[in-house]
Amino acid sequence: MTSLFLIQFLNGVQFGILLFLIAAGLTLVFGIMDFVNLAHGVIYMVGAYLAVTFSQLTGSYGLGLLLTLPATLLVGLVLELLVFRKLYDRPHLDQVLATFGLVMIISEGVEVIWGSAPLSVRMPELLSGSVPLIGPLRYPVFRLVVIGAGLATAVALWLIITRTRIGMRLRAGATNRAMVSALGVDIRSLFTIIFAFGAMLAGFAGAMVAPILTVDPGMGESVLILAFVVIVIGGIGSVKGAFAGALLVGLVDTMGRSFGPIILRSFLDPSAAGQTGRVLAPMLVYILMAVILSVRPAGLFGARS
Amino acid sequence: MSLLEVRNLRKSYGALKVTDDLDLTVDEGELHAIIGPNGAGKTTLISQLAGQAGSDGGSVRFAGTEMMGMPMHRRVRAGMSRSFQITSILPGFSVLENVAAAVQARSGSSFRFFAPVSKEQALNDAALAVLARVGIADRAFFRAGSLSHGEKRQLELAIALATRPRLLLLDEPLAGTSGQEADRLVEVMRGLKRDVTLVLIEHDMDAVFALADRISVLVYGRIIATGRPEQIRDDARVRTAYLGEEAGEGS
Amino acid sequence: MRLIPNRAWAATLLFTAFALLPLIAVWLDDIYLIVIATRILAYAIAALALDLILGYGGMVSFGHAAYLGIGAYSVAILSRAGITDLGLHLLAAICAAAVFALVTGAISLRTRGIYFIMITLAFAQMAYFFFVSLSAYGGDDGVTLAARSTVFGQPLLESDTALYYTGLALLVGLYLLAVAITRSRFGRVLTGTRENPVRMQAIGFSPFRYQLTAFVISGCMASVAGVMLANQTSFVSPAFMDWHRSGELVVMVVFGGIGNLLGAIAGATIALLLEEWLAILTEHWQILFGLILVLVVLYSRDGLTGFFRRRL
Amino acid sequence: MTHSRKFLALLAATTCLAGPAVAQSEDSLKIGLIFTLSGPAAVLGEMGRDGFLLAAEQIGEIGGMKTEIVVVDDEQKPDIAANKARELVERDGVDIVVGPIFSNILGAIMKPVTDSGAILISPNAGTSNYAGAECNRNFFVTSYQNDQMHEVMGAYAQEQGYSNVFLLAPNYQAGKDSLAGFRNSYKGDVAGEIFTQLGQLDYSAELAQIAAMQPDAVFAFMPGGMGVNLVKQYRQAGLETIPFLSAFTVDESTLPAQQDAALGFLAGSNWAPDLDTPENKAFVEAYEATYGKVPATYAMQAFDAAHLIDGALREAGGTGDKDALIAALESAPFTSVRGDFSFGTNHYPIQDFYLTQVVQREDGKFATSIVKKIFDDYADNYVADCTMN
Repeated sequence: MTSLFLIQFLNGVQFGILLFLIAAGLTLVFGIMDFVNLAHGVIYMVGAYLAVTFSQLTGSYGLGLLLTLPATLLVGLVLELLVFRKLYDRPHLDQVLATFGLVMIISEGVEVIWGSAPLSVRMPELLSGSVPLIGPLRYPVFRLVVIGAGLATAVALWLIITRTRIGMRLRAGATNRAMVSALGVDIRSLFTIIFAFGAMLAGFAGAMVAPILTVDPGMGESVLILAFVVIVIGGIGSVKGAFAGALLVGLVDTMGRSFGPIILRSFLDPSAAGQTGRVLAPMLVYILMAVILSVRPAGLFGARS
Repeated sequence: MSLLEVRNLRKSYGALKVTDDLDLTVDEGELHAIIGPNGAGKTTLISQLAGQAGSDGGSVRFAGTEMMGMPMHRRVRAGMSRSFQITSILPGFSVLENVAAAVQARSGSSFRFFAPVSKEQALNDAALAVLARVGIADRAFFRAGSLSHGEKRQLELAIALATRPRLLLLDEPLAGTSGQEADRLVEVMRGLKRDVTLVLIEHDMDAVFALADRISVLVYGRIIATGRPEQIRDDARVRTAYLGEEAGEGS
Repeated sequence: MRLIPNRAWAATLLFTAFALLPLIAVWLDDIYLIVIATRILAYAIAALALDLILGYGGMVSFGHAAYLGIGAYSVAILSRAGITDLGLHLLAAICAAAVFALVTGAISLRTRGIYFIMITLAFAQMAYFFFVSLSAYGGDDGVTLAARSTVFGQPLLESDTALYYTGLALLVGLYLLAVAITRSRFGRVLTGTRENPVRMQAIGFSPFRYQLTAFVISGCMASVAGVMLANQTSFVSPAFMDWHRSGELVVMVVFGGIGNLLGAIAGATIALLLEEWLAILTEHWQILFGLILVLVVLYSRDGLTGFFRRRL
Repeated sequence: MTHSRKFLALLAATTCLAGPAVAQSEDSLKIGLIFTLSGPAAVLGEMGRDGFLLAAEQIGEIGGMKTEIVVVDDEQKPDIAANKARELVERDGVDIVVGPIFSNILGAIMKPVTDSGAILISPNAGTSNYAGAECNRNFFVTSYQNDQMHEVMGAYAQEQGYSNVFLLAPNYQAGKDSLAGFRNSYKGDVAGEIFTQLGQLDYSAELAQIAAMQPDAVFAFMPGGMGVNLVKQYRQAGLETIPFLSAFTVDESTLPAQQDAALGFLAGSNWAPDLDTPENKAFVEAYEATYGKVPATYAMQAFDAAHLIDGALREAGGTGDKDALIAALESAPFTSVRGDFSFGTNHYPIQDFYLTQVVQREDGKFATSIVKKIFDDYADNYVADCTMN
């Protein structure tokens, strides 16, 4: 039983790390530029598709991944210049409408370019094995790599934000955007950097997930909702909140699905436990968010109460 | 007879004591001014009394009933209203509607869904009367957002008056008003003294000494002196707190 | 408000156009137009309901499709229990929606901004997964309705035109109700709480009570749209309350121009007509539709009505 | 006076608008295809459409009649599908509607199509309710009754003597039907039965439980993207030593993405690209030549539907006599690519079922391959409850 718990924990952490990579860009963009970007999910999907194409072109997943980063950075830049730049001072609802339109354009565009069949990337040979954990249980090496890469990115992001000049500007922007621009910081370029950087992070998450999950036109949407749940639980604008929120959602979603029925069985008869477990499982993440928001209406680390 | 009794009122943001065990008594019918250097905690005090900001302790008794813990909207209904230092009006509404909304609050339930409120002449007339008293009746049908800063201060006062309070807490009503508008407001406040008790927070010393029956001096969250205007003017402690050290010894 | 004269004119124009539509459909010999138009009416009612709290109350509910689902399932559940009368279906839908709105609204209204958007989404997702688990009603496969609701025991609604005119009557009725509400004492306080909640407290109103009441009214109105939709497609499934549908409702209201009840109806109508016509043009119609949305936001301040108001 | 009479006529016309559109003229045939052509599952709808159009192109004039085919996308949304179906029968006046892929869409379009008198032929979704009590004279299925594919694997598991099988399916109606179908023919006990979230991406939680329990075999029903994820992660978790039995999880629509991760996995099916009949060879070659992809059951069953319509129309002499057409359809007057094929009294197919296995063909592509026949002329379990007309 404990081994099952350990594996579930690792899976939860891995799913959480993945969500963090997506949520980090989203919370920065939202926290600092007060910009609601529904299109963030499709950028994650575009990253996955680019990874598939580049891996096929170069014949190696590693190269494909590396090429995907600048490519999604470019996608972020283009979107920022064409659409987002004109919307910064518009109300949230206009931003929702515009980015909702972008989601339709990009999702359908992906289907036109790559077709609608699910694609996948061949796992790189040296990472495709699995590591013995306890007794018969094994854990895929690649997922450990994902956890490692995710943690490394989180630490790097934390260092950038707390130690570097650009990081200082990011934090200042998050607390008081008007003041930062008043102090002569070129707010426009700061926004562009944040946007492109956020897009690259989402693209990186997409590329990393390509070998594990299918790459199909619907992958952006389910992740988008979870990313918003994460940044809301963590508190808008706080990367620390996004990290905590992502791990929390990752663990609750994974552990809840497997241990929920087991816990329920202790006080319900098996069939009722199974049934309620099945009903509650998909709701867990949303129940979690509703509870947190009703207790802390601005999220755990709400920068803006 | 005292209308407002504030006893050991406390509030601190972390280690910073903003309101430090403050006592204050305001008698019915008087205009009680509160003066003090910037950062003395005047606006925080008003917010605490009005119920907008919470308090860490102490008691606020208004006309015999304890107000501590009561939300702002119920204190207003009890007759204790306030105006804002930073103008806080309904920009999208017309000037008349801003004031009519305040009149509506005290004239029966607002859970009425069918009769058009703009047709309720009683509300409009009462609102127009208050606007006239404050001197911006000619602006009644303009969008409140389009008024000048001074006019917005007059609207701020009109809205507070429209709640027909027994005690009115005025937070720097003259801030940013030009001479002519300021004089107008001072006259209005002088006229108010008859039928409402006023607590006036103001930097304009001429207005304070012209209007106040009694003055309290607030420094670092404490009332250091209370008395008639002339007593306060000659009080050494006030001068040191206000005019700095050398002025204190000089007299 | 000088707007009133031409808004009343615009409203009569729009509703007369809707009223004449069946005649035009026959004249064009394309009776299917009525089927599309009935669906438009249902979504127009839902958009109207949402705009009441979104445009006037400043509450961006991203879970309003839940009320569509509640309305639709009221029809399905009651019909299976043998109750087929339209009036009872509407009553049940409204009561169920009121309870759901009261409970979720009371919790959601503790939050602001994006947090309010997400918590309303969360409650709608919970309702969605609840109905997915209702295997008695086909789970997520949904359930076919044997027949449409009856009026005074008679299957009058079986004729598409009768259903259409019932829908139109409901839309006009709810529109007039919504206009009355926005202009009533309650409407003034609701709009005030959107503009400046602290000022409203400072004159003696507790915003929470008025926002929650508006939230419940809006939920009840939207459930009427659910009853219409169930009768229109004579099929009910959790897909009616998917979060995409809540997003589409928000898009329709913003597309039409928020804070303008006619705008919400126009937004829903034009959005759905675009979907129909663009789908005929190309299989990849979503690209064109997305493009139109982006362009409308970039080049017209407050949606379509803003666009038309400046041009007329 | 004339003016007002014209107006009254117009008014009268608007009040009694229900009822079928005017029937098509005798010699022309109109067919409506309704498939999911957008969103994540569009690949299945495209295969169905391509399979039907390939047959239509080969036949030329279906049933010897001038043929017009209208293709419509149901967007995998039931209420949109219901309206599009009405559009096909009322506005376009089609005689026969072919589709859909998904069970919830079938539920939405059944009433509008069959009530209007048109014939509905489903090349994929075959829910149990329309095979049993709610069977319908105007409704035919050229695929299978949903439970049958799972019963094939249940029978195989029983035959192999597995005593402890782990069951996995998504938490929706078809998922529950699938595990029920499996248990119809598998009588051993079950190590675990898990319903995962619809559209779930990550199965590490479930795979860990499988690894912990070490069952004799795993039976999974995970269509589309879910199947691709599960199979890849199953292989990555090193579980390929445990036999992987499935239905609708490893087929030609998901194998391009699963590739070698699915090698050797088993699936129950009514067909495989290498099924040894001349019609099947011709169909697979033509499909691969035209579309460059290996066809899956979705394409094959739509291909058969076109030939069914062709044969029945020739026998009934056109669409004029509805009863004759239905009788002709019931006799299944065509040679299916699957070999022997006939209809039960509930208009659901009676056909052979096979165990298939994933292999890599010489041209490098992955496909399922026939291992052995499990059921011969196998009918569904609901035909008894159907009291047609």
